[in-house]
Amino acid sequence: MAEITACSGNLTGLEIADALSKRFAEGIKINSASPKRIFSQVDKEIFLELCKFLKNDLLFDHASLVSGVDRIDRIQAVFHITSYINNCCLIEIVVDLDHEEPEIDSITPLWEGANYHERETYDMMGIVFKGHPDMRRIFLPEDTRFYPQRKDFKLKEVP
Amino acid sequence: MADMWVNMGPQHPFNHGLWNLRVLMDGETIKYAEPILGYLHRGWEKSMENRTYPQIIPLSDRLCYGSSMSWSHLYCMTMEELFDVEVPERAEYIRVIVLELQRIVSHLLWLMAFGVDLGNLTVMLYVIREREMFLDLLQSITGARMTYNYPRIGGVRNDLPPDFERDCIRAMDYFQGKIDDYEKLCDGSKIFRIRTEGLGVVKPADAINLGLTGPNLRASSVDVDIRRDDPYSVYEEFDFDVCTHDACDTYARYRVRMDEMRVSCDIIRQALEKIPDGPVRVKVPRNAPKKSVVARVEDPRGEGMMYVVGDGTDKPYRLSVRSPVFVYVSAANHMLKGHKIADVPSVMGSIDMCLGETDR
Amino acid sequence: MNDNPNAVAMNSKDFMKWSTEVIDDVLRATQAKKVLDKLMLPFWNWSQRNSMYPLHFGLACCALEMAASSGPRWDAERLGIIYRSSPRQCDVLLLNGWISKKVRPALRRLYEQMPAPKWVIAMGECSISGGPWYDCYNVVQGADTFLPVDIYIPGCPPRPEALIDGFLKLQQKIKAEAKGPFLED
Amino acid sequence: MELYTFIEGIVVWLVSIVQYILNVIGLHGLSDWLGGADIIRLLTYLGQALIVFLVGFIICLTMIWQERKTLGRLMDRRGTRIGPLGYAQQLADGFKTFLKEIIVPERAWTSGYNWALIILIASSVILVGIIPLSDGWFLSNTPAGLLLLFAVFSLAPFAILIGGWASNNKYTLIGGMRSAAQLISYEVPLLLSTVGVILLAGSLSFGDIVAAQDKIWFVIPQIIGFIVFMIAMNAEVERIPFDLPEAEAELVEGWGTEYGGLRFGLIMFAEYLRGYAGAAIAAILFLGGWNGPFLPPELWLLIKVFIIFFVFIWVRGSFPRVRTDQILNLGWKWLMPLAIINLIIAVAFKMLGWF
Repeated sequence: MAEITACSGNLTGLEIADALSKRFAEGIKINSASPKRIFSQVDKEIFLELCKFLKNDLLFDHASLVSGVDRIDRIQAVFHITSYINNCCLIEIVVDLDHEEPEIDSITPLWEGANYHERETYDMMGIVFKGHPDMRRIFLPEDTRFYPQRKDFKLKEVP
Repeated sequence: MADMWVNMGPQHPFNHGLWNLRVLMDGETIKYAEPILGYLHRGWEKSMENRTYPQIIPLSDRLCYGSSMSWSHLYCMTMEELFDVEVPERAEYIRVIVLELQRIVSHLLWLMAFGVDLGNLTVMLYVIREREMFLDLLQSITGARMTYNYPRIGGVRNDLPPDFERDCIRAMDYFQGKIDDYEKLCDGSKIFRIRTEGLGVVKPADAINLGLTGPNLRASSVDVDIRRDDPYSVYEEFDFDVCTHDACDTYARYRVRMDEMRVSCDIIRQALEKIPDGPVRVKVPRNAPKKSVVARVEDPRGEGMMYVVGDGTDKPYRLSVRSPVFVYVSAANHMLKGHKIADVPSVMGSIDMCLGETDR
Repeated sequence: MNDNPNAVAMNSKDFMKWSTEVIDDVLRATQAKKVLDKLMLPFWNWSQRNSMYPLHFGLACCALEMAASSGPRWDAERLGIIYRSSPRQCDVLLLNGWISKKVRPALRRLYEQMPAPKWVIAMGECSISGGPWYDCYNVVQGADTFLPVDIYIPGCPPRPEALIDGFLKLQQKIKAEAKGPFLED
Repeated sequence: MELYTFIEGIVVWLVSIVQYILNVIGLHGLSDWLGGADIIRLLTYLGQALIVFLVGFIICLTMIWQERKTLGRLMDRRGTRIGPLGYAQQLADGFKTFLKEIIVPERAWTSGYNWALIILIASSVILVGIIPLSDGWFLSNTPAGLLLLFAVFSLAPFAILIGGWASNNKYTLIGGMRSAAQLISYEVPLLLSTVGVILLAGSLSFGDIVAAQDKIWFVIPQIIGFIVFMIAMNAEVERIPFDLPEAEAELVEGWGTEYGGLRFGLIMFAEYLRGYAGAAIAAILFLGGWNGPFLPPELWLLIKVFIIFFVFIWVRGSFPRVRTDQILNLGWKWLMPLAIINLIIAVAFKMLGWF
């Protein structure tokens, strides 16, 4: 018999969204919530605290994806975190960052699985994750000057 | 012997794909392992921003060449969520059939590589033989051997060929006997057991924390399957087991995959029984709405995920991919530390590497 | 060296040099090299044709077709295509997949490590011309930008039949080139 | 007919022709010198060496062919098909290597790199000279033939270690170290398992050992010894599952990674020569050597050799490779005690007077 079984917890996405908005009244904006999905927008200041709350109290145990989106005027860091125990619920956390110096707290100390995703996001988008153990480029060579995923980096035009 | 760094790659027979494992060794014991990626990096996500939505489907096949179908299906599924279209039921059933066929092919590919890693070429050649059979089946549906370009946004490209059900059932019957053969060749051999048991142990809590997913997570005694827990397509219609194993080692990962092939055969049989009639494709608009969606599937290798931002044009604003193997690579040090260098192929082979989706 | 070489009074290096030169002179003067080449050429050529060892090296998608081609259905070993892992022991560098800028120096080095009569096969669109990644910032647009490619096998990915056909084409090419045992003359 | 007398006849005939010509010219002194017993013996030995080596060469090629075809069939393929029944593949492989460029790695220790190979090839070729194909077909029939053979056999780890170290490559270094550890630790059970046979036969000479198996093959009283011998010999000739020094999955090509071209061809050849030697010793010690009805004795030995080699190939086709520590465990903890038990059995048989 398996030691850990998914969906053995009792919280659904709606309850989790409630708990989050109760705990972080100011900084979080829940865009939509369903039993399996929560979409939220979070302030940069409370982000790390929110992640700790997610991990310790709401049993979110798996960092699925860390990525970034270049919105021209700002850069968004996007985190997808799953709770296997609680209904396999997936929460999307979008954090707006400054375009010139995008910096955010790393979640690698909480979820080891985010390690390479954060390195990749740094490599591709230039978002610096504070507290990451090994913040280096992962795909491109160390001396690359550009961040390819940013919108100001244009691919060559082919007719 | 003093400590020394050994570069296992980029050209090394053990890395199926193209990556470099830098290993710090004390004699033959590994003290530290550092994966170096990026040898297959081609900027997939960036160049997709230059393509229209339908153009991306064949390219998403090339994400992971071991299981092309599941990636193009994931892409189409994400897009259906973005465009908010309903897929006809027959198309969903066909998708389940081809996905499970692809899962078998992918696991066979893994077993083939694993056989080479352990030094047993016979396993590899037997597995190639049966893999051809499934490739023929997929070829009869899609016309291609590896990169299928088959799912479409809002359905699938074409219906099943005539007599497909008969061929498929016949192949399943034949193949289930062959799985027993593989087990005789592998489990039955004492050397295979001592080469796999007790290696690369990842405890359940560690496994979740390290971000392992899919068969590797289930082999670490965690009962998770996105097909069951977060159902997509028509997977809630089927009754299937989620294979887990308690040993948490290389052997467990081998066992889980072997069992999953049987389960996949089972799902295909059910799908062939239940498949309804009807159309297989609907029309979708050309331009996407301004919103972002996320979808995830149970890829043969683990949790595949795509995050798409649409901006109202016919090209995606941002397309981000979660590749399961990318995360497994980061667990290399955890798995390899303290083992011998001879265990590197055995352990890294057991997690099913596919570098196309890792480097993107 | 002395004007009048005397084999007894020379040290070993000088002797080797002197004797090689003498033998070379004799061979050249008597046209023996050409005669030997002509006589033995079919045989050497046959052996080169029928024993092409490709490097066991997979880049991307086409590597799976490479594996399939050595499987029971196609069985490339029939034609003497046996995969070796060390570049020192190979004759054919099989490029199967896209070539990123990070792997290009490694590939060039692999090519340099192979001993002299060596051939390069570009398999699949990506290594022929960059293929679907025509606009990517990190993909080399074709293997022939940095390696002398002998055979191109188009396809994305080519089927195993096409790979074997490519090897047969390479056999024809080796036959046409027809280099004898004294390769440089 | 003995090989020596056969060759001697040919040599005497050839020498007499030359003598006749010399006499016609008038070089009577040279002609007499040529006809002397010493010269005849020398020429006979040279001719014999040539013949034995050629036969060994052909056997070796046949073994490579046998391995390719059998392995192909075990893996549900056809194997090589160049030439009649695929036999010419080995020739193509071999002669191709003559044309390859000779590369010595820039920072390798050149003399070590070259000498290691020479030692390996030489020791392997000497093996062919020592092994008799019958009581007439041999180069040297020393009373301690078996001892000499094992002494030459155990030279290889030395060469491999030096070659691995001299190549200046980490994989070759690890391969060389592995090879040394493995071959030295398997030497002991290998020799211990043969001691039983030597006791029963009461001699170290091949002829006596085979003659002692006239009534019953030693495989029956010495079954444990036979099993130990086969496993240890499989390890000694470095074949899967014990091919750690050239473990492809982890060490690229092991200690031979940096050897290319002709050197690589010679290494392959030496490996199969050692494989032939291993199979031949097993046949001589345990399977009655060249004893057998109807067919000539040489053929009988070869049949047995190929059967034993088939078992080696079969094992190669069915097992994965073991790990370094496991192989040493197996050698010291299992094969050693088994070999000693086998020795005790042999002593018991001898004391009971059954042999």
